[in-house]
Amino acid sequence: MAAQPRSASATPARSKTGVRTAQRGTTPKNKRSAKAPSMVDDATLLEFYTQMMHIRRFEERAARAYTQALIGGYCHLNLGEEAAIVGLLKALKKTDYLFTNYREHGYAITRGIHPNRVMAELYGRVDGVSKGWGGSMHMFDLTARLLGGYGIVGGQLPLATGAGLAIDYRDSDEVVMVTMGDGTTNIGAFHESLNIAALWNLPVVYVIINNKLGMGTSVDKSSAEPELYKRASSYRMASAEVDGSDPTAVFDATTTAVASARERKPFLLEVHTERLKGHSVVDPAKYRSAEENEELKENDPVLTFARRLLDDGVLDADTKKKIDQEAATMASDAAAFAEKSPFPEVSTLFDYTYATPVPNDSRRLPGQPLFEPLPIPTGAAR
Amino acid sequence: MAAQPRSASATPARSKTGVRTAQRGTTPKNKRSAKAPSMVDDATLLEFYTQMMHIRRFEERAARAYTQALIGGYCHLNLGEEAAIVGLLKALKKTDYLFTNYREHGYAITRGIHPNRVMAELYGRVDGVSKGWGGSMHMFDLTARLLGGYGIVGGQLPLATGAGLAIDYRDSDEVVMVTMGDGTTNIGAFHESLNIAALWNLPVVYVIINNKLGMGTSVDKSSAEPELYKRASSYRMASAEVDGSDPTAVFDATTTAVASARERKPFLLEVHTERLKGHSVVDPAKYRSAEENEELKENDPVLTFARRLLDDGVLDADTKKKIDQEAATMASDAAAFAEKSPFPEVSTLFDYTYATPVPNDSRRLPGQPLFEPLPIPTGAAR
Amino acid sequence: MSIITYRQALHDTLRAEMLRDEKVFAIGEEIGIFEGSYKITAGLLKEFGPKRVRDTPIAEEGFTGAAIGAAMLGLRPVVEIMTINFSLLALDQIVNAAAKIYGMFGGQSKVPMVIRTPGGGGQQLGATHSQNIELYYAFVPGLKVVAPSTPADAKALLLAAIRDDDPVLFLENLALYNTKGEVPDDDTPAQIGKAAVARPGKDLTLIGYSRTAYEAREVAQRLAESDGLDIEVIDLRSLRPLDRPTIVESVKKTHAAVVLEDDWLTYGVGAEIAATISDGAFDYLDAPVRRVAMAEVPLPYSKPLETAALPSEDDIIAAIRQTLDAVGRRR
Amino acid sequence: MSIITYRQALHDTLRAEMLRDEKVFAIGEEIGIFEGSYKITAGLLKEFGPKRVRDTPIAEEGFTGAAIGAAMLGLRPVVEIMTINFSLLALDQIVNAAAKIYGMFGGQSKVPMVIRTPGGGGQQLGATHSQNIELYYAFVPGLKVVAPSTPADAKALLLAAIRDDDPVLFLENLALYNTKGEVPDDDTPAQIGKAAVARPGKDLTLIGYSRTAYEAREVAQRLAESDGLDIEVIDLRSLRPLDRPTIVESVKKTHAAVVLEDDWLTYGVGAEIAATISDGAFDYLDAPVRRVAMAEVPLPYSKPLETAALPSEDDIIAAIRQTLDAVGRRR
Ligand SMILES: Cc1ncc(C[n+]2csc(CCOP(=O)(O)OP(=O)(O)O)c2C)c(N)n1
Ligand SMILES: Cc1ncc(C[n+]2csc(CCOP(=O)(O)OP(=O)(O)O)c2C)c(N)n1
Ligand SMILES: [Mg+2]
Ligand SMILES: [Mg+2]
Repeated sequence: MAAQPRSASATPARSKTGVRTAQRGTTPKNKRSAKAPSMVDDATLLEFYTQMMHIRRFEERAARAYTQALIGGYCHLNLGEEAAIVGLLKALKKTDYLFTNYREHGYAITRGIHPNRVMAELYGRVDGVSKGWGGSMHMFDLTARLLGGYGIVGGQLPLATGAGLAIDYRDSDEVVMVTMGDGTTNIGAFHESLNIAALWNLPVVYVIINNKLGMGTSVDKSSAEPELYKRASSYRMASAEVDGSDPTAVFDATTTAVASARERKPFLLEVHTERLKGHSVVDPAKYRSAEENEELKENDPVLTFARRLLDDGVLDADTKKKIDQEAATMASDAAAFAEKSPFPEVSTLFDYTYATPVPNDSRRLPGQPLFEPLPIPTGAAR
Repeated sequence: MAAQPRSASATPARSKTGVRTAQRGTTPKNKRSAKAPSMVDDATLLEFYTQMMHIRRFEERAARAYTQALIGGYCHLNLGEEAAIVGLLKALKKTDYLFTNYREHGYAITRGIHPNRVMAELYGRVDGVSKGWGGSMHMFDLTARLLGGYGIVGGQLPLATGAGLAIDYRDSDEVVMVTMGDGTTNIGAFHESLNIAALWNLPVVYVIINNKLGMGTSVDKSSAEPELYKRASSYRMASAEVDGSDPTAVFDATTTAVASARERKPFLLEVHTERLKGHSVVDPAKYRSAEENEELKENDPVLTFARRLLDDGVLDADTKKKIDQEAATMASDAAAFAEKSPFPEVSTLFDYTYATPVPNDSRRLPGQPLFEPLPIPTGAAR
Repeated sequence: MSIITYRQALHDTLRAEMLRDEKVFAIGEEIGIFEGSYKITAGLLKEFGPKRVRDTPIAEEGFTGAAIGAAMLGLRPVVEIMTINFSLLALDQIVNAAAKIYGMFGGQSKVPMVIRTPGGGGQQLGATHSQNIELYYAFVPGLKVVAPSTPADAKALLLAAIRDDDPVLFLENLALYNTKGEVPDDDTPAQIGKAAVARPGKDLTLIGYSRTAYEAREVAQRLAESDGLDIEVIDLRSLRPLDRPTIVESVKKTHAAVVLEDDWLTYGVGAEIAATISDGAFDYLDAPVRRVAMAEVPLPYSKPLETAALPSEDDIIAAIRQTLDAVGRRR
Repeated sequence: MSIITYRQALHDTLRAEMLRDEKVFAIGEEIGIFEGSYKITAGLLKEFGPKRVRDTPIAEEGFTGAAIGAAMLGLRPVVEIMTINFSLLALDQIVNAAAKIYGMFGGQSKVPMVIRTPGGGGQQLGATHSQNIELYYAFVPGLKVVAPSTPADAKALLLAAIRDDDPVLFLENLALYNTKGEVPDDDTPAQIGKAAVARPGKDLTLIGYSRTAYEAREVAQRLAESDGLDIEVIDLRSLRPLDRPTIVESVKKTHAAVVLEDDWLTYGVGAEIAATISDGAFDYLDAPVRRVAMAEVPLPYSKPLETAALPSEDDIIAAIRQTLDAVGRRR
């Protein structure tokens, strides 16, 4: 495997080709370009595996904490999407922006936010990445330029489009990446956002994580055009699809997409993944057959990628053991940290309604009266 | 010109071809199919001209009444869209359903609602098609199966989709036609509606009246894919575009579209028209150049079509005079009727909040207290 | 008469109405294969098939609007919006189409449909998933808004809503789905627009709807036992129309009122109840009407913060005691 | 100091702020080439170019959300939503993004933006285009909602809104655009969250905001001349936060209140005002707080029906007289 510097893969020329190809919307070409011999070196491959294993162990730990009632609310996991996440984020610069949805733990830690702070957020503690105010669905970190996970399906799309607008307004050269699920392509915000981005030439990469299901509803039952990346044609937007079980393929396709966006050509990238478990931790996924689940296990992207690296001699058993062990430690350390972190003080309840203090803001606890009881006025008092 | 029975033009075979053509989204083919020698007979051509002239005179009369403050609110006219309207509606059966937007007077009268009742609605009188409750933007008539003009851009699209759902639910064979403007293709409801209709194979024809402008914003400034009919591809929906200044071309294209919908293949039809005046009666359209306005005058579809019929010997000067005269009379009769029609009784103000009488409905006029003033109770009374 | 959960009552009633009337069908996200986020529609896809139980794309505006259009043609859709938070995306269709079509066209087209959706809070779902925005519907003429607090009312009001010829927003509540209660076997629909005196009393009127009406009954019972207080509980049941006479009559008798709501206090549903009482029972009221509501913040995820922001039983009891104090000081 | 229209004050202030701060830009439908449906942005496209004055597709949710995202990155968008009716399509972005982002992420991102939009009614625009739904915003913690009734406040509040670091819903009114008044030359922003005593008086407190505050001043003047009545007029100016102290202090002095609103009475903005007064001034109030509001119907197009459904000056005067009667009967 050619060990080429990653930067080289983002030359305008290459990306332009990618774009033109995609714009013709000819699937095979896109597929080929995505599957073309990758330019990532062995170190990067190991980095991918390490990050994937971190996501895997983190999510497994989160699931356990949830069943122990240490985590509340909804909890959506990235199990099965590890390869997609690491490939996507590797193609971004530190200065680029990321918007995601409620299925985001893996994005947060891969983007470089310390797992302790992500787990603490799940536990609702002050050391959480959103100080405990957001929880699983709402992680935000300015330094990592993760501008939020959002719980309303499609809600992140107009916001990311606007971030692209701000970048363009300032003539700076960051790129915005925003991820969404397959089911999200059927909501109005998808249409309005992509049209605006294409119309105004905004530096945004729209990523569809196609895990084939909404909650229990399959793509063909929700999207009249199930080849989702093709929907870019309604906006004359470049697009491509890629196998999300292969981090290098995802990285290559994303590199093309990001380069395109950086040249003010927004891009729609569809990443084919699998959701290994239920929609959220509480979903037993009864709607799936035993065979299906068997298949999923067999094609588990983390195991598959590990096998590949072992076969290619990029990874040896010892190193793998070390990495896996290190990932397990990361996860249990994160849980330990989270459990030790204190809950936010109730006295802070009214600190985040407004960024600018404002007179007459209602800072009333449910038990408090609107007006303190007064002495009954005497006739004179009137 | 071959005088063929209209029905022949709607054979499954022909429509299927039309659909397949469109589905490949190859513009020229669609254009050709739309421009193919029409199968309408001379009687129909005269009917088209007559209806077009009726719309023209009706709208001119409405504009005058508006400037005389006999009509209030917003008033959007169909001037320039006459050919499109008559071609579209001719392809519908009496039993088919029509949803439109706020630019609808021409649809109402062409669909067979008496012009008197349409004008009376504009005047806000009891004999109005919506009893004076709707006004210019909100015409509704059950017998004509005009299921409403709607003022919220895109609001009519989910409703029409649902009407298609009801038809499919009952296994009956009506078709729903819904019209929208070019600017309306950029709103979320467009995307959600077309996806649902295609997904569920609903008998709906979505018609884009592309008059090249929103209010003052041109298509290229609002739609990243300015060839609007191509947006059907995001839903694997059949589509076509047609020259809206030629009623026969519109009729032919619509016949194909309606036949497709009747076979549960929803269709997107783009009709290219011109808006001769401002967005609404009050808009001076300053954003248009004198040249533009000149051009518009020259290509006025009503005059162009009249010239064509005269040249082809379908229409002679006397007949034209008779038709024009008759249209002028229709318009002034409508105005006279409307002016004589009484206003609704204020006593009916609370009659249409609910279809089913309900206890405790608030039927309070602004001047009335919530509770009738009571005698001050004596201590005993307590 | 049988004792079942609020969830079961909804499921059984929806099923019975679908069996009774071909025109009734269910439509919404994940109600079929997934059997509903909160399982109200469990089993219905198997029994009625995809035409009567329609899974939709994630497109609240589109499928709610489609249900409105289907209702215009005479069907009787029962829409499920997964939680009331997501209904914001369908609000234009509900307010500008469903609520307007009958009046705006001069009474030519009815819109016989039901929109079922749960409110909630207290489940650590965070700021965007824990809102109680029934106010947005209760405010709109042309809509009817009902909010059952018991399994029996869940049945009686759902029957009424499905058989009503107007659009009805049917408010459910996540915290009530597992509550149990007696449900009569007969199919008598409730009368929309009527409140119920859930517990007669003379010392103070405690008013609630949906979850807070359940709370109100619990608290009244508890205070009867602990303090021998005789509290009258009013379950609004219908937010639009609002049964002002029942509310005012009660306060004319008790001379004091506390209103419970799960939304934000300022401009919340309770504001209208308090204003109504202060007007209609002006000369009978011996203390200000007290409102117990959420703290006015984006609801935090973290448990202690969320708990602090939501009204507790102790908050309600404190409000009642303080109100009775205030009454005492004026008598 | 100069006498200009409400429209002119908005235009001049927006222009001045765009000149003052590069980060301020205008975005909305038809605000550029078309110069705005109500011409507030007339001339700005020519002066500032398409980057600072951005015409959008018809996509309220999309461009409002985009403005929110741009504000997260530090720009200061001033969004125009053509009329408040259309804001329903952007409501999810405003309620679930703009109002939540600061709190939901623990105070990490500000959303400094303004959404300008006119309410109205009385223009025969029909049921879907004549609604006054400021309630939907005033109800939401995280949003600030201001509603100027004079050209001077239009300037002072728009200055405050644009310079505020929180999302501000700026309510305008179709009927006020052409009204004139004195506007100071200096650039002193108003303080959001403060009401104004627009006219001091002792006989009764008349409360309004936006158009109804204008009405209130007119009526007070007229009754001073005709009946020698001394009415105190309160212009709320800010619906969220709501300046309860100013309202309550006034009523403690006058012992009577009438609230004017252009929305529907039940659950409308006036309900909170009435509830607030009835609570905070409980022992001072000599008659029930009277609300004057729209009839609760989908507003008809036909002029006589529309006129009957909307509050008139006579309705207000009748309400004031009846309230003073009621006071008299209790003194
Ligand atoms: C507007 C809205 N509607 C419904 C929901 C409930 N919901 C949460 S996730 C989800 C499925 C989303 O599927 P997809 O877009 O494929 O993303 P995935 O969860 O598969 O990653 C739904 C319906 C929501 N959060 N927001
Ligand atoms: C949701 C919504 N946004 C804005 C408006 C205001 N508005 C009315 S018509 C119109 C332009 C529509 O353009 P197009 O779709 O091309 O239809 P046309 O008027 O040209 O026939 C706009 C922006 C509206 N009525 N509804
Ligand atoms: Mg999915
Ligand atoms: Mg147009």
